[in-house]
Amino acid sequence: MKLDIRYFAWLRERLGTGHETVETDAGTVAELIEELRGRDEGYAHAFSDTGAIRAAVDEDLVEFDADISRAREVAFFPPMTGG
Amino acid sequence: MKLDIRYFAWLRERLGTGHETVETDAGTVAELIEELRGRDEGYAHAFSDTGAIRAAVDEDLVEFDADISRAREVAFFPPMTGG
Amino acid sequence: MDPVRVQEAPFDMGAELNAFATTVGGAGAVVSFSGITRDVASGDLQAMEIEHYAGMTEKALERIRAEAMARFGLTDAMILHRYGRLAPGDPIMMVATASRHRADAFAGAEFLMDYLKSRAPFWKKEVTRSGAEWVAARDEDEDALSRW
Amino acid sequence: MDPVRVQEAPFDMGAELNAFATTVGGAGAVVSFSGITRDVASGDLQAMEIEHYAGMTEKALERIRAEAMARFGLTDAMILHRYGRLAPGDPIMMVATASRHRADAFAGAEFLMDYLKSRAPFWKKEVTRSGAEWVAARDEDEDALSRW
Repeated sequence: MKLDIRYFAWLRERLGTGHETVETDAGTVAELIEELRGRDEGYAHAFSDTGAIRAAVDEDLVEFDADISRAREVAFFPPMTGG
Repeated sequence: MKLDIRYFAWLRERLGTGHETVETDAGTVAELIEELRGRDEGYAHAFSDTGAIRAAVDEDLVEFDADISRAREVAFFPPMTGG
Repeated sequence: MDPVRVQEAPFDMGAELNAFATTVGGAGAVVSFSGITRDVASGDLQAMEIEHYAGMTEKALERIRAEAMARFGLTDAMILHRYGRLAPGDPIMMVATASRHRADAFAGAEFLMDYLKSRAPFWKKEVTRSGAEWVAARDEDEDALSRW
Repeated sequence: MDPVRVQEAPFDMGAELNAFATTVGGAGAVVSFSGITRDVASGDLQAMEIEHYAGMTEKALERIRAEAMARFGLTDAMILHRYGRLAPGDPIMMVATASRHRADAFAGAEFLMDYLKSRAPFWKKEVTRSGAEWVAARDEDEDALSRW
């Protein structure tokens, strides 16, 4: 399936992009992360410490075991620092 | 000794005055209250429930056992309701 | 601007907040509390009359402010309280606090309010169509002090 | 006025407080929190850049606001947050709450802040003479959620 992925803050900077569309069969956020890590060293490095990464599926904050089989958009970003 | 006494809120209204100067030898706030109570029925009534009355000596909130032998001014009033 | 003011005149809480916030230097957090004259249960409040003990009032508020500043490491704090006759909807009083992190500014403002409520010599009287009545002190307000 | 706003434009916290306070009806208590861009330890902050996840941001803030309203019985609540490039001293964001009694307005504002800090998709980057650095999340901010 086609999936929009968005990156924010240092994750966006490290990957050099804030948005990409991928073709994937990943069923969960965790599986998607595994897939991305396998792409190249840049992705492997950016996703090396998943404790420092949060995810949202279709604009809702989720845990990594969240189902993405019907998702349109997944976003990855560091812990938030608003306020 | 000469002592200024001030009354506020319903205590002022009940006694019909906000300020008076008395001649007294009371050593503490409690003794002064006893003296005032003995004056007449109006005072006895106004000071009947001392749980509903607070006192200040020279503009500092005090307990009823506070010494007033060197005080210039004693004030009586109900619990405060500012804010 | 005097950080403790007791006045009969109305005040503009927004202007006060802005004036306070410009003086707080390195603080990242500013908390304000405003008390507004509101309708009582009966819903026919015509006015609120506030009596105070001139002389003692500012002394008490300055002491409460100094205690809050020291206790919570505030970079600044202000207290403003009106007396006299207020209309429903009128701001009665305001406190504001500033600190580096938000927890101190929040705690400082709550501390100021708790002490001001039960330790500053103000008394409120509600004027309604059926007469005037002194506002009774709330047990919760006295109890609130025990947490500090 | 929309009770949740995410904007690049500066705002006037005093004007916001006044606008909020006029709409709160029977509430007697209004609490505000304002966050201000401040110098970091190094003291040479030139700008703060705030990135956010457009689309998710307002949704997240609306949910946090609704939760605070219900939980603390607030009569009203507002959240305003800027993004983009801010100068030191600029207001970053503001929340305000209104309730009949002060404890709810204080608790509601603290709740809004705690959730906004750790659950709303904003990221701050500090620009100093020596470069630019993303602000690290504070453990205290995550921990603060556990009290609710």
